[in-house]
Amino acid sequence: MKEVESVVIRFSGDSGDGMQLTGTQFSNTSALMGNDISTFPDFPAEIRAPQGTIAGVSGFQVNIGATHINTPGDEPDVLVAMNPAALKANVHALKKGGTIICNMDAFDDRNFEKAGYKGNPLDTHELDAYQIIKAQITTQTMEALKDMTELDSKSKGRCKNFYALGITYFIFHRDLAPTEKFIAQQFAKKPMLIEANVKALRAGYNYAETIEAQVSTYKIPPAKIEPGTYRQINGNTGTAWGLIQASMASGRPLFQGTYPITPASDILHELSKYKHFGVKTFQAEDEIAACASAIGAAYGGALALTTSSGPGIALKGEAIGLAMMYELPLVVVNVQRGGPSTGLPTKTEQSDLNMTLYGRNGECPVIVVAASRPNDCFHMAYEAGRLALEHMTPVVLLTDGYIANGTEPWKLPDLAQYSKIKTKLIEGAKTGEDKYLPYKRDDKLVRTWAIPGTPGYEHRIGGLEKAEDSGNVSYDPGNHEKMVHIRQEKIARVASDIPDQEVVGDKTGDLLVISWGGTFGATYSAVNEVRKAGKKVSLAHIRYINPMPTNLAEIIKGFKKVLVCELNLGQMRDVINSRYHCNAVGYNKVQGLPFKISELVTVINKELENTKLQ
Amino acid sequence: MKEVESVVIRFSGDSGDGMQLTGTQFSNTSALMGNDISTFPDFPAEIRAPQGTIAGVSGFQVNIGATHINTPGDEPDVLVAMNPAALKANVHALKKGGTIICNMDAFDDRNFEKAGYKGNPLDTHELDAYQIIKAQITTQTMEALKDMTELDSKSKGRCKNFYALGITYFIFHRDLAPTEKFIAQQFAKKPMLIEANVKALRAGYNYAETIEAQVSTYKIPPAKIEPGTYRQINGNTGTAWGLIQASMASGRPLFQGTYPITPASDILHELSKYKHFGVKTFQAEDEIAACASAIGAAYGGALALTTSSGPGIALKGEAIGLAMMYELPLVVVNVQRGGPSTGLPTKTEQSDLNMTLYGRNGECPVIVVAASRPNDCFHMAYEAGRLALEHMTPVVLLTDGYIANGTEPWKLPDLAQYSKIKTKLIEGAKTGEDKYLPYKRDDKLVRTWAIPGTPGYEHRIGGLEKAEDSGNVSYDPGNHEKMVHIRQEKIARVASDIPDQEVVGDKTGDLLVISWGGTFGATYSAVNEVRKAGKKVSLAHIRYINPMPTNLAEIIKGFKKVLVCELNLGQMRDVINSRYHCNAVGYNKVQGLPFKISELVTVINKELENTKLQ
Amino acid sequence: MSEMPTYTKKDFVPDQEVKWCPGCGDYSILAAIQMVMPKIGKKKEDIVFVSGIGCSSRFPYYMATYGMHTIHGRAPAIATGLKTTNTNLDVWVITGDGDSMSIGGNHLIHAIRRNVDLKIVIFNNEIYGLTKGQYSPTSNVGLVTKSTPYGSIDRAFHPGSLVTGAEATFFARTIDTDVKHMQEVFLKAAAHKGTAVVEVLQNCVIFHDGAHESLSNKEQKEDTTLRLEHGKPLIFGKDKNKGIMIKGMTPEIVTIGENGITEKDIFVHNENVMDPTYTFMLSRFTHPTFPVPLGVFRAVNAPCYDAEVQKQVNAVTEKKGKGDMKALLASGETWTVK
Amino acid sequence: MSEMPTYTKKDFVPDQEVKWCPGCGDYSILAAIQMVMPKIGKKKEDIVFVSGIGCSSRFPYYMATYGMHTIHGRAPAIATGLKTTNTNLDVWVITGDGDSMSIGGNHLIHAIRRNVDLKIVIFNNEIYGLTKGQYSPTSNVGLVTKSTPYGSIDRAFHPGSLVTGAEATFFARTIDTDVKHMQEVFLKAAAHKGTAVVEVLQNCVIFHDGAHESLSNKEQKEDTTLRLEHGKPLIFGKDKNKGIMIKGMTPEIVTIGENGITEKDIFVHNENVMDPTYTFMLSRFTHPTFPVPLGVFRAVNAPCYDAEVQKQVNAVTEKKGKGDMKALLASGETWTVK
Ligand SMILES: Cc1ncc(C[n+]2csc(CCOP(=O)(O)OP(=O)(O)O)c2C)c(N)n1
Ligand SMILES: Cc1ncc(C[n+]2csc(CCOP(=O)(O)OP(=O)(O)O)c2C)c(N)n1
Ligand code: SF4
Ligand code: SF4
Ligand SMILES: [Mg+2]
Ligand SMILES: [Mg+2]
Repeated sequence: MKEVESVVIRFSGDSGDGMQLTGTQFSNTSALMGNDISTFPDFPAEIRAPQGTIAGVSGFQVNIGATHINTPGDEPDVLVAMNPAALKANVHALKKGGTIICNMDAFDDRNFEKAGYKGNPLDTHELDAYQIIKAQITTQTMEALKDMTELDSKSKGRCKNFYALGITYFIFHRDLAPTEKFIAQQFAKKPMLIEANVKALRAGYNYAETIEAQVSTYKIPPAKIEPGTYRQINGNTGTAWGLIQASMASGRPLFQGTYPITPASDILHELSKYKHFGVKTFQAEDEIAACASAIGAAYGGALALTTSSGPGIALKGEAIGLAMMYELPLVVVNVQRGGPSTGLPTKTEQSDLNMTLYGRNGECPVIVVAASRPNDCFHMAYEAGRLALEHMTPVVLLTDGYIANGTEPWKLPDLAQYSKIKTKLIEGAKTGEDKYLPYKRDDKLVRTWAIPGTPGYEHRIGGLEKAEDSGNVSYDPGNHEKMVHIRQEKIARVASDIPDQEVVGDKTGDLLVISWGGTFGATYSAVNEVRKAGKKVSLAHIRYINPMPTNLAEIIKGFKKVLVCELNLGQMRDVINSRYHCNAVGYNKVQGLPFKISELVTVINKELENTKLQ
Repeated sequence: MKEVESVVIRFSGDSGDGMQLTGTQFSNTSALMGNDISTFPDFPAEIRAPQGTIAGVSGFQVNIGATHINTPGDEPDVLVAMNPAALKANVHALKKGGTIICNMDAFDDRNFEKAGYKGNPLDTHELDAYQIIKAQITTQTMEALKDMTELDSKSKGRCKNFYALGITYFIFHRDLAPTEKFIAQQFAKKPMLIEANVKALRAGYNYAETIEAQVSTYKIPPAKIEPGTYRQINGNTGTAWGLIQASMASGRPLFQGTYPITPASDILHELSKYKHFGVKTFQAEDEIAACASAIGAAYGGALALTTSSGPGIALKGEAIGLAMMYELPLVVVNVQRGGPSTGLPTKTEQSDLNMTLYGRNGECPVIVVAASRPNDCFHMAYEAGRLALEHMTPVVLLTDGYIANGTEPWKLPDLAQYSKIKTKLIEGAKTGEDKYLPYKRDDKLVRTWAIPGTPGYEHRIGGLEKAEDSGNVSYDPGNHEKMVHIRQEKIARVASDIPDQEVVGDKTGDLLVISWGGTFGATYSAVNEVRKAGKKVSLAHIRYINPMPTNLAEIIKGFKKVLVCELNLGQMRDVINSRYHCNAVGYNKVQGLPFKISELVTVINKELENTKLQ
Repeated sequence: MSEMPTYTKKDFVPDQEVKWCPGCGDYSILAAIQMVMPKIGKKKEDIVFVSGIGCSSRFPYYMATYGMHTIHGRAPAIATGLKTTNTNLDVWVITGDGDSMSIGGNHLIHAIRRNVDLKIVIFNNEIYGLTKGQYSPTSNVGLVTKSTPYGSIDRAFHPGSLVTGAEATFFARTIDTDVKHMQEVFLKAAAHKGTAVVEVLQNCVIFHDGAHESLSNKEQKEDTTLRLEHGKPLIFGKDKNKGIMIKGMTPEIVTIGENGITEKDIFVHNENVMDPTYTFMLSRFTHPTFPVPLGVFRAVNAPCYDAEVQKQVNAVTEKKGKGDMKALLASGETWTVK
Repeated sequence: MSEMPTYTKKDFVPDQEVKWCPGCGDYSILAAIQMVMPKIGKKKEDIVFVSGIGCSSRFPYYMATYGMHTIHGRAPAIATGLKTTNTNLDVWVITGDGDSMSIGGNHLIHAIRRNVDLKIVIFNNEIYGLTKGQYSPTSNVGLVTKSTPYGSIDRAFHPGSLVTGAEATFFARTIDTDVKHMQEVFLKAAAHKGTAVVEVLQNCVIFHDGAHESLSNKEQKEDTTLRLEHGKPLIFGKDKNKGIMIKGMTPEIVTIGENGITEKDIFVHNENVMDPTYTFMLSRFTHPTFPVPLGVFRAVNAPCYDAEVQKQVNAVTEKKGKGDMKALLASGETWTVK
């Protein structure tokens, strides 16, 4: 458990780069903030090893956590690499999916050579498994101090370790005060150096804030590892690839209409690389146009996709309503972040569930699914594409900043399992004299999809209420009621096309923990841990949110109590209560941070106690 | 009861205008559509009275309804007036708040004189109590037939009664087919006249559809009439005036940022008249700008208002979230119409409740209130303004097309009861050296309101998460959780500042009917009717939706069963169930039409039966 | 590909009843477009009409092609997605002055900036028709409407200036009372590769009757309008003796035959000048100071967004080969667990 | 009203730490505005800075005035509501190229159309800074960014053309490397009654370093930029011997002293021409074909929306007397029940 609750950071650079001091500051600050820590300084063997070489690399590793930390950690999550040698010396120890903060100023040919690199390692594929934050640590430090004309540039350059430290302070929200105090004491006799180092520290901190730097320290829930070929994947990449696969499996080209926003932009960055998969990405003027363009693409026969995060999704409500009314396939991905309003753009949260279910005018049901972990994003994105295409409806896929940026090993899927999406596309020219009825439905209440270019199927669609079958505008009261029910029932019937709800643990018991989305790692680990103590607790982690699997009702009945754990104020809890009348209680956290297993273990045990007492 | 379930229409014009035929068609069609009808033709006394005079007015009154209609009705709800004489002859019989469809082409000086009017009665105040639909029936008919070059213009002019009939057919969604069949038979020998009359009929129908013509046949629930001075009022006017009064009572100028949309535009039309009340209306480029401008106005010290209907409200979600985060006063009025998407713009519905409660990213609570009838809009709009200003938060006021256009008598309020809104405004320059803390709160968790122009209180606000008290940007996890809870609790505490939930009937019993918004007339009448039969049913009509009155929990506990009646698929029912765990059932109708009392009586009796059986 | 059928107007008339007010200018625009369709060399199934919300936006229901009646203001964005998905389609956007320049302003200027190959027809009646008569961004200052009982105070957009400022490659203006001129203009718009914006001066008989009266009535129209013809001098007037001269940067109305001015002195209209300054100048001609230009202001070539996107797709595919998911999955570092 | 205090720059510097990347062009813009504030004759409490979202939009936090950091793209609309509510305020909108011309395009052009008395400062770094480097509507075609790995294909807006097409009464351009010029321009913007749009060419050192390098480096800048001065001829160049002549409608670069050309032949800059065609022409001058104009392109008078609204309120109040709710309630038909 200790690995899951902790994060391991390694500061690494040339022996002159001040890494020991930097690491010590990080450790002390963390200790002051109440963390348990364990550190491992590791100096170069030679006293004066040549600058820029591997021999000259000096490192300091620190493991911080909320609970008992016993070791400095095996694999660092984050590596600060002040030069290529530091990278080369440490990258193999780094956890797959970890983050590397590179000082780009030192990444030049001379240093590549000294470190034994053939060229720039960042330009090759060898670092694909990691997240890279590129920072011009040296020049930015110099720039930050340029007004201090009395200070020589060598002294300025020496401040760069504090700039690097500042970046990590923002990412792990460390308090700046202890380090500033330390600097003041350290340089008490050289006030100029106090100013310079504090400035550098803050500049690094602000830089990270400005560029909305994010590091996901996604932890892998323990599990037995199945045989197979593996790779690292983060959630946003998985989402992108899953949708490409849905495009392949359906024969429908992927069109993404989007507008950049943290933490969803990487889906655009990723998809824009795959033009040879027939993918067209459109960076629209705003989120409304992004969603609107996707709707146009859907009418034109594409697998249409629009991606965003909270504030951007809020803008798409009207357009999603139109897609629902059209009954066109549309995948909407919401990579959730801390809200409300602009909120905490770089932090994770699950507070957009209500908006996803209800954020449109009128009775406007859509399918909602949620990915549970980084390596589930491929699958759930494919599912979103499949359900949209097979059921001719908008589907919202919920992920979050934590799993979107988080990386974990992923067993490469058997693509044969992801190869058959049967769309409702009408192919070939129309024969026969009867009028095409675009809103005639099959037994799942799904209509057909005739796209422009198909002779004889010319038809018009709109957002006004439609007459059954023909889709012509209709103001008839009875027809309206019927259509509202049809659209509702159509989504309800999707339940027959999704897998049953899985239960971790027994099908009956004292307490059912319900979770959804990116919290799976934590809830799964916590439930398993309590189960090991012999308690009658099980987990239902919901991936299909609307409709929910039909067997969920039965599962809920099998437990004395239901506890819904989520990173909001209880949105899923309310949904469960209104659907299943089960008096579920919630465990909620809204800090922009993922759950810790330990807190969940505590709350589960507490709820089990309560259940007994009743 | 029969009046409430029926509508009375009077067709009236010159004896040559074909009113008898028109009325008969309307009656026959209605009968064919399954309505019960009662008619009253009323010819001019003289066989050839002078054209355009009162003596020459020919009328035909029809009373249609779903249940037993015994009389042609006392007071017409709708008057079709083909000329000023027809207006003059019938306007006094017309129900207050009724609708007049005027043929503007006949409203000229010559006809005013003939009818005995001094000038154009539409330009005076004498018709203030009615809704007027102005239509150029004659010229529009001529224009519709202009391609029929073989037909002489006298024959064309004769078709105008069918144009008028077409307008009423759209409004009351009558089937065109029977009348077209009649026309075909009637003019079997003159195919040209068939074509002409059918064209005129459809042109009128389409005209009404095009201009989104609406007639509210709002029925007044029976009640004993209190002494006082009364006037007619419709909901949109009441809303406008209520907000002006909130502006007067708070000393804050009213600013409306809006964008036209049916059925909310009339609030803009109304408010734009009252510049001498200091009201500023801003017709923005779109709904986002409308809401945004209101937020700017709120920061500037105005009582800020934005008004719209479903599709427009869907666009405002992000901006409302910002206002919530700022904690600035903002009144949002949603005049609900038929959804989803563009839906049924002229029809009524209650399907935006979910969007109102949940349609924003993140945890984003706002106050929600709903008006129950046309003459309640003034009060609830004032309340919305009061709560926004006293609690520094967005407040959404829900009305709907039915009560917005519907008219009823309103006892003029005692303005002393509407005169004291205590804002959180800071007045006068700052003294003292301490820093102004814009997010420091009182015991209701409400912050102060320092507006630009106030020396010494200069401060900046934003949509990122804020540090407690200071409002500075904060990424601190603990602070975020605290702020999310504070904002939630702040809205929860509004419960102490709203009236208790009223109950119609006993405080305990077998069945509690819950309704909200514009359905009050019907649910009130139905519950009273069932109570008269001695049944243990009561009504809780909710006007304060978020937060709900604190005593509602207790009320719900007092009943064996809860039935939520609403014009959607069960949105309030779900809210009630998730909040009160009471297994409420719903009676739902989504036809774009209001409830009928009779249907509610039936369902209430059925639920009472069920309750007994259990 | 199958052969191009020969169409007549009728092929584009669906079985739907047209629901505008009798006398509405929209009827003649509909007729003109239905008449032009057979001449644009496109198969019916490859034509799509996309509109927003408004009276004018009912248009797609009245064309027997594919069509989308969408939401208020978003038609250019929806059409962009459609056209980018299938570059073979002929996509027409039908919109009102409110739909295109009020709520839809951003999408309009961005479609134009990208030069997406769309034909955008703006029905400019200087009023909100469908919502029963509020002023629009093209209404003149002082207009009394439902929402401006004391007269409007917002200055009006010049649609030609707005779109030229947004990098338009094609702009034309025509009027609902002249079906022949409309047809000519629509035909030229159809032939243009890129965003072709056509402003149609349209009369709303119900809420703003006579807004363009001075440009359409027989008495005045020769004097109040200026017919633009490529390569011809800017001459107008009942007697064809008035013309536009440009002095410095300033256009001036002159009379041919007076003060020694001959036809040769009159500025010659050229649709194809790359620099849009001339287009912009024409867009400032308003009644009554200047004759209002009708016809094609500007038609220049530039790459189209939709075609360029397709080109990139083709180029990358050619270079890298058709995408292979299996290979993608296996790219970068992988390892095997046994 | 109390007297106007004398301010220094310091009065406008709050206790907040400035959080842009070291070397970012935003710093010098901030300094220039803080230096200009004491000179605009407004009390500190009557000044409000309103921004959207983006690096640039952090600006209000760094001014010791009232301020609003709002949502992406909506600042002009929010500022319109604020200014219309209290016409006495001096309202500055701070925005980026993405914030103002991508998501906020519609609000920008409508604020300009209405001529709301706002000072709109656009920080144009031709990139999305805050979201880590995607291309923007002002990025040049071909730019490789995170979202355009194969180069962007959208054509760029010319901000000057866009705003001129939207009826701008004031447009100016300046550059972050010239603090003195910025101050001059901001001062003129502050003095303008109506929407004053100032484009500041700003360098993003992190994601688009050197975007405006050719206009700021000492070697080139005399030749690549053109300093606009009211009443002075359009002369530029290291040797002050190059100038702009306008032939027909076409501007041309000429050399003074060659081919008999003297200073008198050079077009004289006039900010105050009502016809915006000249402004528009200047807005098309781009590097390297033409020198890029810096300074005030246009400054003309027109009624301001906010002031006109207030005027209508005053006029109606004068005519009808201050509104009386009791009278309003009793207007029209009433009856009494006893
Ligand atoms: C989001 C949204 N806002 C507002 C409306 C109401 N609305 C419908 S059409 C329209 C304006 C119509 O004006 P214009 O575009 O000029 O078209 P016209 O009717 O004049 O042809 C408005 C405001 C709507 N349907 N949706
Ligand atoms: C509704 C919404 N969409 C998208 C974003 C993400 N976002 C923030 S700033 C920005 C663009 C910034 O570019 P620009 O306006 O040029 O400002 P700069 O950072 O370059 O100064 C974007 C896309 C957001 N915060 N909100
Ligand atoms: S309201 Fe005006 S624009 Fe609309 S259909 Fe009627 S005449 Fe045409
Ligand atoms: S990312 Fe660019 S624009 Fe943003 S603060 Fe850094 S340098 Fe400035
Ligand atoms: Mg219009
Ligand atoms: Mg930018």
